[in-house]
Amino acid sequence: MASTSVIDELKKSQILELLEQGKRVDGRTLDEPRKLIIEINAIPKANGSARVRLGDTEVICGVKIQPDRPFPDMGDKGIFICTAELLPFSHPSVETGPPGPDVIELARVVDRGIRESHMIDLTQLVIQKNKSVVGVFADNVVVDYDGNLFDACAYAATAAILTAKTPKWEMKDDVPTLVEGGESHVPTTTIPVSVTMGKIGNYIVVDPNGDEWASMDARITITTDSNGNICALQKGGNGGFTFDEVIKCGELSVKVGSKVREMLKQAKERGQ
Amino acid sequence: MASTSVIDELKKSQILELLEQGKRVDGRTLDEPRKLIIEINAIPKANGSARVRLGDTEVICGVKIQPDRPFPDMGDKGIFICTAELLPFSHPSVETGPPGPDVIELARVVDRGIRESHMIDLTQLVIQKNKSVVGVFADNVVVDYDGNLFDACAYAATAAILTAKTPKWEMKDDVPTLVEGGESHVPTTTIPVSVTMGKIGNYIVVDPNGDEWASMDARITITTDSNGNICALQKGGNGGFTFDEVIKCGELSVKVGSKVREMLKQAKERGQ
Amino acid sequence: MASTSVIDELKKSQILELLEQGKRVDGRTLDEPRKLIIEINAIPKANGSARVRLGDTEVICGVKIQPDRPFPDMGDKGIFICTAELLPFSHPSVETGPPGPDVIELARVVDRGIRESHMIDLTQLVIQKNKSVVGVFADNVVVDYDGNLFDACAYAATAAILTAKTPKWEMKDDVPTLVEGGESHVPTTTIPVSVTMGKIGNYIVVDPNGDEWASMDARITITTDSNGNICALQKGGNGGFTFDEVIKCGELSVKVGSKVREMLKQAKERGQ
Amino acid sequence: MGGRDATLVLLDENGIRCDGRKVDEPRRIMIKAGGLKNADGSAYIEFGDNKILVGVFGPRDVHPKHMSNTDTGILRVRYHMEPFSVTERKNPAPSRREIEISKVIKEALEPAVMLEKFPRTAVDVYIEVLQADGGTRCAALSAASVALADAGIPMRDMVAACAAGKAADTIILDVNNEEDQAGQADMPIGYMPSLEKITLLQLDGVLTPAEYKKCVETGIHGCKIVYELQKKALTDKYFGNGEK
Amino acid sequence: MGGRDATLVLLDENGIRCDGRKVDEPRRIMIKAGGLKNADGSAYIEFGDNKILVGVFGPRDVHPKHMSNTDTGILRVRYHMEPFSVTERKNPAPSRREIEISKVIKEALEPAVMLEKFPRTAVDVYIEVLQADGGTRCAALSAASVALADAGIPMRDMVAACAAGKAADTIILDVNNEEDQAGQADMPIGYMPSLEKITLLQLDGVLTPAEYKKCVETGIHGCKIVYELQKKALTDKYFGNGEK
Amino acid sequence: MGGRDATLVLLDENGIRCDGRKVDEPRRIMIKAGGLKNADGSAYIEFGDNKILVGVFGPRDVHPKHMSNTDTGILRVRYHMEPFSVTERKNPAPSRREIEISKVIKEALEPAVMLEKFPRTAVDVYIEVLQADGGTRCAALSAASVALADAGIPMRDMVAACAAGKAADTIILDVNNEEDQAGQADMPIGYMPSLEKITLLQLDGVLTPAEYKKCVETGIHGCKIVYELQKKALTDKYFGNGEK
Repeated sequence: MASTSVIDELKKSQILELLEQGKRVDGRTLDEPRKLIIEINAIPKANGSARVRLGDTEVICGVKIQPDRPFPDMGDKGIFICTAELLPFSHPSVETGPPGPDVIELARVVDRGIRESHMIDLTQLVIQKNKSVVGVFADNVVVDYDGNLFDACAYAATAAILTAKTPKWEMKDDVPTLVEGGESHVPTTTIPVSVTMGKIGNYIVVDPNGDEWASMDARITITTDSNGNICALQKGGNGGFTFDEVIKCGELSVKVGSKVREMLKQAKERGQ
Repeated sequence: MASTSVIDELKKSQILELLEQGKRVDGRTLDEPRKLIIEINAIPKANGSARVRLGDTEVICGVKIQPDRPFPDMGDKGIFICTAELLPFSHPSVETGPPGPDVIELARVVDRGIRESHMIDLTQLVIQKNKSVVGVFADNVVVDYDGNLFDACAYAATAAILTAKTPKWEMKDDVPTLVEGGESHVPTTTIPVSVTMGKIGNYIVVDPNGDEWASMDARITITTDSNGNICALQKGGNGGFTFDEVIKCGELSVKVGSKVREMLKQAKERGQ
Repeated sequence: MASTSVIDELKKSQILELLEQGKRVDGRTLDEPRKLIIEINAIPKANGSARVRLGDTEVICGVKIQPDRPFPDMGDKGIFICTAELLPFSHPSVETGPPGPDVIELARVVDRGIRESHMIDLTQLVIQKNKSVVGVFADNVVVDYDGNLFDACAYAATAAILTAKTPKWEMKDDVPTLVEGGESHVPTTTIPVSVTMGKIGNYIVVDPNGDEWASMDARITITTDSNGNICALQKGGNGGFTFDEVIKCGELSVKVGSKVREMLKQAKERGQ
Repeated sequence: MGGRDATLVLLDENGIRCDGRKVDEPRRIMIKAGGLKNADGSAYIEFGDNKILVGVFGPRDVHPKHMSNTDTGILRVRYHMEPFSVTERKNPAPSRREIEISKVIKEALEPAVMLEKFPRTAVDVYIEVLQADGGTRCAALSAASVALADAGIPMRDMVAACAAGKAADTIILDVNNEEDQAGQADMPIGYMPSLEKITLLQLDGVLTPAEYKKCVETGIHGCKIVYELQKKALTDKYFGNGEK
Repeated sequence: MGGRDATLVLLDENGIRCDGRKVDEPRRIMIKAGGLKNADGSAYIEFGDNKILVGVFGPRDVHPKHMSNTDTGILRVRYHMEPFSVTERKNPAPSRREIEISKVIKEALEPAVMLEKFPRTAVDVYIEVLQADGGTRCAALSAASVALADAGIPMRDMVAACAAGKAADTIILDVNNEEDQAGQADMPIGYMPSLEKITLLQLDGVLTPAEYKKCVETGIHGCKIVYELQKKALTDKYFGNGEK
Repeated sequence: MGGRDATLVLLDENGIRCDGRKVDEPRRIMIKAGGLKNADGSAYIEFGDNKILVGVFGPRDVHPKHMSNTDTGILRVRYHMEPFSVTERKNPAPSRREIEISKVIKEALEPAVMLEKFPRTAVDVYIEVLQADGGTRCAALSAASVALADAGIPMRDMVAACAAGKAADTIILDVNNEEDQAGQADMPIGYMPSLEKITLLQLDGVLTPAEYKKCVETGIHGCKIVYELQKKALTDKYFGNGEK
């Protein structure tokens, strides 16, 4: 999805021409994300799940919660792992096989956005210190691709975690054992929201769609928390940003993020 | 071994022409398997072993028996694992490297035929419940290829298991420890027999040789147990069977299987 | 680094012509290794390290020492593992990815030279018998290639081990726990020295450089210990040696090895 | 067949199964043609609690070239389970089981697809199991047929699939997860109803020859039920929901 | 950000950090152009206790061919840590972290390298971390720019890199390993000082919008310090040590 | 050399070894040329309790093409142990040990094979160890030579192989598994008896220079014994069993 063709060049000219008039190919303003639909509990057998549509990009996240051994030197904390995979039908160019650098970066950026916000209170996910902790695994699968997987995956994972129920385990004979009726919500402290912006020519656009993604010079993904603070950031693409652009993107991420956060809050309430 | 060439097309016409006269390329009747030779104890250092020739197809199976950890939720049962590998000199087209889908299917079908018959009484292979059990590993290697590896591997594995001796272990200081002089036969309850049939045109032939294998439209492998019941089945190939053909194949598998079972019984007796 | 080109053929003729006059391309005598420079403690954060230049071949070895589980049936011995990797900038022909047979052989020959000399007294590296032992990991990385990696890696690993300090661990609550102030030298008993010789035409040259390596018919690497005994040997290359040549190489390895051993001893003393 | 749960009544005195079904009654089945935006054809199936998405690309070029066939098109099938689709989180790498099922489904579809019309090209069928509940391969095969038709790939017939099996000494249709774990036999069947050909057939578990015959008959009966739902899914998409 | 060590004073009452630096002071930096014998260009950097070697090959042919681009050259970057470079011996196989950093550094260098001058070829940048001490990606990126210049690859500007961050509620320059583990935020920045473009930017940790702005400013300040040392390294190699 | 078993007497007062052999006596050796039906050439060897099958294909086309050499044929050797060939079941994936032995055997055979007669092609030698008992590489190399000859590949000489070693302070011929585990040195030798060239030579364990010389001599003596059996195997196949 990163190769450049003659058609891409034509599209890019057209996109740039419109931007000079303050317009985008799909009629949005520059700081307007696409329509976001969050369906929770799409996979009832998972501990939590969400199906997210961001324009024509679609992602499903399933959360599995199960006992695990803690990481070394982290015996007083639960485990959080977030993955991402492009299903082969999500775009004709997707290949099966081990993930490439693009997908590895995607997964790691989504993971860090959630991790660095301290969204999940991992200190509450200890079954027995140094021996057994609770692992929260948020696996994203991309069903349809139309640009900006970073935000779509982040929203799906966040919604799935916000609505997930964790079973309770206690140690019995050195084995973590399920406690009947001990279900509760995953302990969370904040709602991180990722906002990805593309730079096309000298314009910054929020939530680039597939055509914009193929045309942009650089991108930046900024995650903010419920306090409006910035907690994670990743620049990508083979172009650069000016200082002013980087500051402007920070402001955009707070502004756009607060609107998306409202939708995630509503999803959480539907999951009560 | 699945590619189609002009020569394969010519061979197929010739095979079909003969079948219309009720004959096969190597002179067998349609429901007649090739000559089966079972040599037991071919690898004396293994716990059990057999070298099987089915016509010009040749397979060696070695059984290794050693303590292992039980599968989760299966702490009261021993482990049985059956593998298959085509040695690179078994046919010019064999490639080294990780097994492809053909070989994975072969191993899994042979494994299931033995497993689903409950041939090995896994409940007798427990050293300490939930902690340590006996693992029976039956590894098939194909030495020469001339069609129908399913049956050749199944017979080799079955003969090797029937004649294998298992050491005895007891837990000492939480470690499974060999008990001197505790050797006994692997506990078995039945003798499963796999019978593979190919469909060429509208003819069903038992035990297809290499040329028939390359010409056939579809195949079916049916495993029966000592009671004459059907315990495992796998259809393969890019053609289909009618209902009547499927029933007929079931009957053939019982009939042909009972003859092969006599040969496996004799092999077992030679191993006493 | 093993492919043959027209240029290689020309170089080989030139090298042979010189050898017929008793000379080598870089002016050395036939039994003379290149200038050896051993810098110890190049990686201060490792437990031991050395940077070795053998002519224009350069290798860094870092030794990490950490608790590990013993190998089965070796519960009364520590672990020693030696690896080798060609960094991709060490030569234009090096490819990234899993190691090929050349690099695997390199690592195993260097490992065996040290292991078979019993250089490290592994019996002193036991924390608790059968439970926890000390592992000594000597990882060689080739920084620049100009032939004879065998000796350069062996000298780097030997110097790094000779100057390494091992922490001390004791078992506490079944976990190996660091004992403050318990550092000591890795217990060693001898100084193994590897000497690699190439056969070009009918000439035996010590420490072949890159051009000689590409031209030679066969090679032999012989490791001797501090007593002047031979403790490991590996022939390589697609040519053969006469009996007399093999004996002569043995003698050369003792003679050249004793000089190199003096340099390793000096490196050890610098590390006190 | 796994260990048996002593307390589970697979079939009660009135011939009602543990999930309330009769012996010859399939689980709730919902098939939808289309749905994916980037695939050339697609389908979604809910079969009991199974939830499976299938996307099809093709006919399209084959890379690497040497895998193509100058005489015919090739069919490639990948069956894959999401990490969250099963009780214990699944490792994302393809298991040997998934590789075998991919092959079995491929060989079940090949008799139905007119690959000879597209030499040198490939048709790719990607099956993704979002939620698994026993019988995924039959549900996947049924959805794959619809997705192929949705992609406009010429076909000789649909392949409909359903399992039969044995539990409580009775031949039953459409074995669910509990019946598979605690039952006596499971026989997945793929069937082309118009051409009357069985293109997928497997069996795990012990059957007498008579039960074997009944099991195949029962499975084919189930396939015919699925077949009607496949046709309805395609009709609904291409001719609207008027026809029911 | 990892767990905090209660006894470590990150910033004392005089504004002095745990390693004796002021808040806007980088660690000791030593950059050397050249050094490797087989590479087309190379550089060595010591940045605090980081020790990193970079070698460059190219422009050279691309294998396999289909990875080349007829319109432009391609840049390939591998960031790799030696097994002995970190406290706990590292598995030699590339980790997901190393793959991501390779990509981030590649995209930070691309705006600076005139790849369009070398269609169909590749420039390979190999980064080897001999000893790691926090901030390896910035040190690696700074050294990679020098190695590219040393290889004679035409460039629009150097990319200089340095991290800023937050510890003890204060924005600081060049976060060291202790500050990264116990601190509040780490923001690596790559910057082209002449073109005034930020080409690498990441952030882990929580910052208010005001702190965010100050952090970027602080990081750019650090990049400019590194830039001078990059120029000096190249001058020293090509014009001798006379200029200081 | 592994740990020593205190109770095992490697050499008794009469110079008899633990398996009843004299110091210069090899184990029972049986070599058979041919046997495999699909290979172009093959051989089977029993060497003590070692049981090894070798199959050869070629000269044949090389895939992928870029691995072929326009000036000469190439030899490819795979040494592989069956999972059941050793005491503890072996993982089927090739180990680093197997990769090294494959390379060592390849380089031991290359001086004997007239590869220059078959440019652009490959000769493949596949070695499968069915049962291992110490000294597999020598047994494998000896059988591989016979299999190459059986395939009609032109050769300059046979490569015969046998190990010598040291146990109980004595140089002995053909080290068995117990002697390898408990002994002092093991030196596998591959030798072309007519051309008088050593093409495989390895050593693990400590020898004085004098012992080293004696060890090489002893090994060559063993190779000559093996050489006679190799010739006999080929004669038996091609001229019947009349000659003994």
